[in-house]
Amino acid sequence: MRELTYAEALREGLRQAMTADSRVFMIGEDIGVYGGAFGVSAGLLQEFGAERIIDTPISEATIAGACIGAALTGMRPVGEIQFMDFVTLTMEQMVLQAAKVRFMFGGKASVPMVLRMPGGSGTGAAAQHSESLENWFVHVPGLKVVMPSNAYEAKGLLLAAIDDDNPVIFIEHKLLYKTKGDVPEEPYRIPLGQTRVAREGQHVTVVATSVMVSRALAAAEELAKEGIELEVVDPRTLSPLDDAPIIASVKKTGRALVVHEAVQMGGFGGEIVARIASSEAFDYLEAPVRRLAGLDIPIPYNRELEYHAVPQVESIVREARKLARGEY
Amino acid sequence: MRELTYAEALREGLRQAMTADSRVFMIGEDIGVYGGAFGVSAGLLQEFGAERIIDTPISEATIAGACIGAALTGMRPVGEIQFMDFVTLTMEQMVLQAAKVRFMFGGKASVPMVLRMPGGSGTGAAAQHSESLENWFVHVPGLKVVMPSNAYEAKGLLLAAIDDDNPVIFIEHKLLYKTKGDVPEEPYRIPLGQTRVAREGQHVTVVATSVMVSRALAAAEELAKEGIELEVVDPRTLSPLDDAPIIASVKKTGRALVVHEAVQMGGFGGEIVARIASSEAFDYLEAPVRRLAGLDIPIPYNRELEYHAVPQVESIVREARKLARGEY
Amino acid sequence: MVASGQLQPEVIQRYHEVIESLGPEVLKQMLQDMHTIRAFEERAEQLYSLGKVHGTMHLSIGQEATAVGASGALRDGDYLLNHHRGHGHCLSWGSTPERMMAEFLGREAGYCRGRGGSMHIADMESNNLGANGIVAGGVPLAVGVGLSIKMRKTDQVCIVIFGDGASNEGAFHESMNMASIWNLPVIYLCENNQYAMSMPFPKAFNIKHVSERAPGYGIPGVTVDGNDPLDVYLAISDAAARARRGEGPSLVESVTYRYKGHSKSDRQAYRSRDEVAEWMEQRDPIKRFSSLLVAGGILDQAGADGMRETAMGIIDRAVEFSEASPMPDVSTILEGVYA
Amino acid sequence: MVASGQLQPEVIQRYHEVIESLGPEVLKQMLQDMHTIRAFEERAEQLYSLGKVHGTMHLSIGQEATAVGASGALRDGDYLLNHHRGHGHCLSWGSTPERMMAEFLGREAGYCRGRGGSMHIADMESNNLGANGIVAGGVPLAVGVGLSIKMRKTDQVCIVIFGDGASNEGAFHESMNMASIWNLPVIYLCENNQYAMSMPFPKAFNIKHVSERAPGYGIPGVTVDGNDPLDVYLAISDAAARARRGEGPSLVESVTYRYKGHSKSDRQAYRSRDEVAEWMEQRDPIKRFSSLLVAGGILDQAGADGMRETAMGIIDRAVEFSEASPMPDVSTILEGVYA
Ligand SMILES: Cc1ncc(C[n+]2csc(CCOP(=O)(O)OP(=O)(O)O)c2C)c(N)n1
Ligand SMILES: Cc1ncc(C[n+]2csc(CCOP(=O)(O)OP(=O)(O)O)c2C)c(N)n1
Ligand SMILES: [Mg+2]
Ligand SMILES: [Mg+2]
Repeated sequence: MRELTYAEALREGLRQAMTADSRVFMIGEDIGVYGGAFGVSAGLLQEFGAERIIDTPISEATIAGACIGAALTGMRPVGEIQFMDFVTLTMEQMVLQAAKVRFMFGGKASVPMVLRMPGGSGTGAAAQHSESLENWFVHVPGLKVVMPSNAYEAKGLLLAAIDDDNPVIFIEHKLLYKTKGDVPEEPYRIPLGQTRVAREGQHVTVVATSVMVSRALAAAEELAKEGIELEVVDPRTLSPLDDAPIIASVKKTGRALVVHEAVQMGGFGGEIVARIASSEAFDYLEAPVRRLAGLDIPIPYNRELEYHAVPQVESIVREARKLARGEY
Repeated sequence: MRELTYAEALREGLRQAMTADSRVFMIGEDIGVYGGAFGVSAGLLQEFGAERIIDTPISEATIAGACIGAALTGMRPVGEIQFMDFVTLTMEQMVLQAAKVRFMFGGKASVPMVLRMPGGSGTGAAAQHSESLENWFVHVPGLKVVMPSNAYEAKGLLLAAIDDDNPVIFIEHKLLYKTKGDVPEEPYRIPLGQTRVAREGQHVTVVATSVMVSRALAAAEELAKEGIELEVVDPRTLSPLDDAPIIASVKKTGRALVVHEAVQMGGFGGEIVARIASSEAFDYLEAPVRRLAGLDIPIPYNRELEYHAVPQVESIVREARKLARGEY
Repeated sequence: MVASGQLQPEVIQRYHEVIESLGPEVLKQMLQDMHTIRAFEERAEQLYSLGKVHGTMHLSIGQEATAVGASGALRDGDYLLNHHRGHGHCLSWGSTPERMMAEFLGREAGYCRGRGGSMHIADMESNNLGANGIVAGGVPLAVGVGLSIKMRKTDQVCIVIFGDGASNEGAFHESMNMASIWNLPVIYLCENNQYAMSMPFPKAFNIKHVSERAPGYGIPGVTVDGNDPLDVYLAISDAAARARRGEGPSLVESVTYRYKGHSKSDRQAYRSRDEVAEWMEQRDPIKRFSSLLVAGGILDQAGADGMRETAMGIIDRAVEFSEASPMPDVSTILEGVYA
Repeated sequence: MVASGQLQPEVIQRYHEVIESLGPEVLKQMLQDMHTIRAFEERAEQLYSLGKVHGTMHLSIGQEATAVGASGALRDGDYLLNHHRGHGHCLSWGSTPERMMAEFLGREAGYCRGRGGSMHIADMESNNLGANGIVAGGVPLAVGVGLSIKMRKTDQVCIVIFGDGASNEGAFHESMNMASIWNLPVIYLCENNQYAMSMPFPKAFNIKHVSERAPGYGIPGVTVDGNDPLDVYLAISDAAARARRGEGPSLVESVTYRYKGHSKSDRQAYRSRDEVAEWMEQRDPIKRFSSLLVAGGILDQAGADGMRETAMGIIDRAVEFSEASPMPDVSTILEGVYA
């Protein structure tokens, strides 16, 4: 099959959605001539014109608001927040407006919008350009939260998100944009709310999100050499969360490690652990359920510090090995 | 001892802090003549003047920013956000500025500020005035998060928060403002980061926050009649989290129920469950660890729906009883 | 316009013209609507005291002229983004007192199935996109509605209503600028009722009129007498015409006054009784418009007096309807979060 | 001021006065500082290409006059809130090239112990409260700094620097209004370099000058030639004097131009080479100021030429220092989150 980068896969998804449906448009900072800070929309201005690829002033709250207003009145906007960090400026709009209006108005309004944004560290951009805030949105009923972990997932999940009649927070990862993978040319959808088992194994269940999926898979390769088989599970949509495959996996392995880049304290890992610990998998647990997550610090600029601030292949190997060997 | 309401206890704490230290001042919407939306600052304008009880325009982001700027330059501001919901407008300032500058500037800046706000439902104020967003802040290194559960706690924790050299998110509860309790007159501090065992019991550990502490205590009274003894644990500061007493309690009881008002999905309960599930208490668990939290919906206006949207004494009784009886 | 002091001859001329062009029936209906709004809110307040309505509410008593003048200048199909003090706007936009009151009483038959309450009346069918509990919360949405109109190439307009207090939120600034650079069909209507909760206008602004901010976005800004429905009508008509011509947004500031406390827990220590009394006596929008119509021979005194009763009757029926209609069933509590 | 077109005689007069009053040594130092800033950034760019500096950086090459003019007009003890394109401001505020460059290289000796990098240079000891990676992120803080000065009753002022793009963030609006109503000693300096990343000023604003927004807050707004350090100096001096007199904030817009791409990943498809060339040739701040000083007899050509070399020497030493200083130890990674 044809290989595309994650960024190209997203662009193809956007192009196909916009071609198929004139209600779909893009809005954000520097998405036109510049092509987006990470190049995702490169060329789309030329294809669709400035009316549908809308460059905005630097006003994130109103980018979100513009999406909400347009979605309420029949359009299907795709907003771009240049770095996930800046979504902090849109919290009122996304949480008190986008997520609430449907319920608050008695189930009669709908807000079919996607807000895309790149999260994560690893580019030396320091504390204000490296946030991983997905769990904030997971904590907000009314929003859906998607985190594609590779190029194939990116396109399929983006098309499904654009189809969805709810506000979807679509979190890309800076380090994935240039990674390649097989991507079918035709439009395809990966339904929101379906957890994927990315690798089967019988010793330890590793639940990983976004860039951590490939790190977990790399760790699994390593450990396979030692005879330890990881089962790597990727929720793909953090909300709604399809926990059945996670629970089934833990029932099989009896051991679970949850890996994410966001800081551990108050993070999404807690949700996963709590789902496991209150499920029927509880009785099958042979070891404590462990989390491996970002350190509880802002992301440092210095390369080596930045590297050590979040889980890497080695640390996943180390943690999973300990779990498998009963060292917890 | 003298009884005060929670609001009065807070006011006394504010008054004592302002009297003792000229660097302490208050800033927020309608905190002057109006006395604050919930009356916490009533009379303080008369006592301290408009220079130290500062009424602002409706500009939440800049209320937060004003606190940060003042704190960076030698003052000790106490900001008020009228309803916790509106803190959504300050996320960039609190998360990317207040929480980050110390680390990001190499440990040299400090931001000694307190941002007070009332959270929670129960007043018929509907979806945009009833948020419980504490876990967002727990997820941000650099911030501290405090949730006093009664009048005594309110004053002692507030004075400690004002003393603290870090930005502190201080979350009050609307339904507690009028509740009374014994409050010493002299200033006293409850150190941040010390979990409290609010009631001892040997059958089930209930970890509860804010208004849920008194509901858990009421549930404990109920269940005591049936011979089920709950141990009620109140973390008081969600971040930093003193988990040792929680783990010790679960080692004793073998059963844990985490109760909070915030919606369950992605909530603070996950953090508590994860702490328990990865600790030495794991080996002592006799039942799955359960969460009882707000339903995953916005808070409805209708009284009965609102009541059923969050944990109440009956539902705590029900859940704790099931846990105690091994029905999970 | 009237608020700016002396009446210029052209203004008087336009005023005469508008009276002519609207004709007696519309003018009478405007007055009737103002009565209905007031009666509705008075009854809501009463039901609140009786404990039948809970939560809080923000009454617009004294501000009825702005609601009636503004919606009178707009068409079916236009969009409304409303704010917390928005009962009048809903009613003049066409919401029924029945379903509004049912919402206040938390009933399934309410506009929001009892989930929203007084602060969140919305009616998607009439393009009433909802009142907002967040100060300036609806203001950024106006950009999206404007964009959507532009992309769908209709001649709709969007009116977004907010208070003087809301004009100091960052959202005001961002939205106004974006609508301006893209020439969006948006009318920004600021109801300047002199206070934002307890904050008096002069303490929150270093300018005389909110409309002075319009030039900073390169758009027209006017200040009108918000207690005169015709003055509001004229300004909104102008703004709508401009918007429909594709010339972009306008800012209209309507100067008015709220008689009641900010919400249900306000002791009003921030203003004097005299000040309130003066507005009620000298500038009450209903009294004034009533006198105008009587003086102009459009209405006789009996007709004027009867309107209050008509309004009360409408509201009686609304309350009856609401009290007879069922509460939501708890089993439906999870409904409506996701589409 | 100069940017506004023809020079009025009073303006020329003031210009002469400022040259007199600053005296040759200060004027020469200003030029030297501009050279040092440029050399610093050129070197930083080079180190970036060599992979020695990572992450991203925002160069202010072409904008040096604003930095030098602004800090020249302020005093020790005043506060600086800086933005992402802020290396020049740091240097002219007194930060050492050594510790700045060490920060760029991620060293423990850097201003932020290598935790912050190019975007976050801060130096609490000199009241440099830090550069900001968030557009308009520092703007709300200015209110707090202003309040703090007022409460501590000192005669300090706070200057907060941001770009044209930042002027469309809600924070601009809220902060400006609050500083105005409380008469805070804040100087809002908007560096209008014609672009916000790829967004040209005329597409993001429906006005000619950012300074046209000042009247909406009841404060003075001026537009100056940001490529002339003296024009900037004069405007900031006026604003500072006003602030110290307790008369409140001002908005100064300095019109300038960045020569380099927005950050390290910019292909600059949004502007023409000719446009860039024109600014570089016709309005380069260093060339212009250098000629002025030579023409005025304050400097001879050799002196002017030597400044570039002096600057390079300063930067050489800074790089040497930085490369010789140690990286942070990974064991210290958790330090500095909490006080
Ligand atoms: C973001 C936000 N801040 C504060 C509030 C609390 N609040 C509700 S209405 C109000 C005053 C609004 O004043 P204005 O905009 O002038 O409208 P008015 O109430 O006078 O009609 C305040 C402070 C809120 N609902 N939302
Ligand atoms: C809130 C926020 N939005 C977007 C960005 C990304 N960004 C960084 S600088 C910049 C352009 C800023 O333009 P301007 O304020 O004119 O400053 P300049 O870069 O031209 O000096 C953008 C969009 C950011 N850092 N923060
Ligand atoms: Mg008002
Ligand atoms: Mg710029």
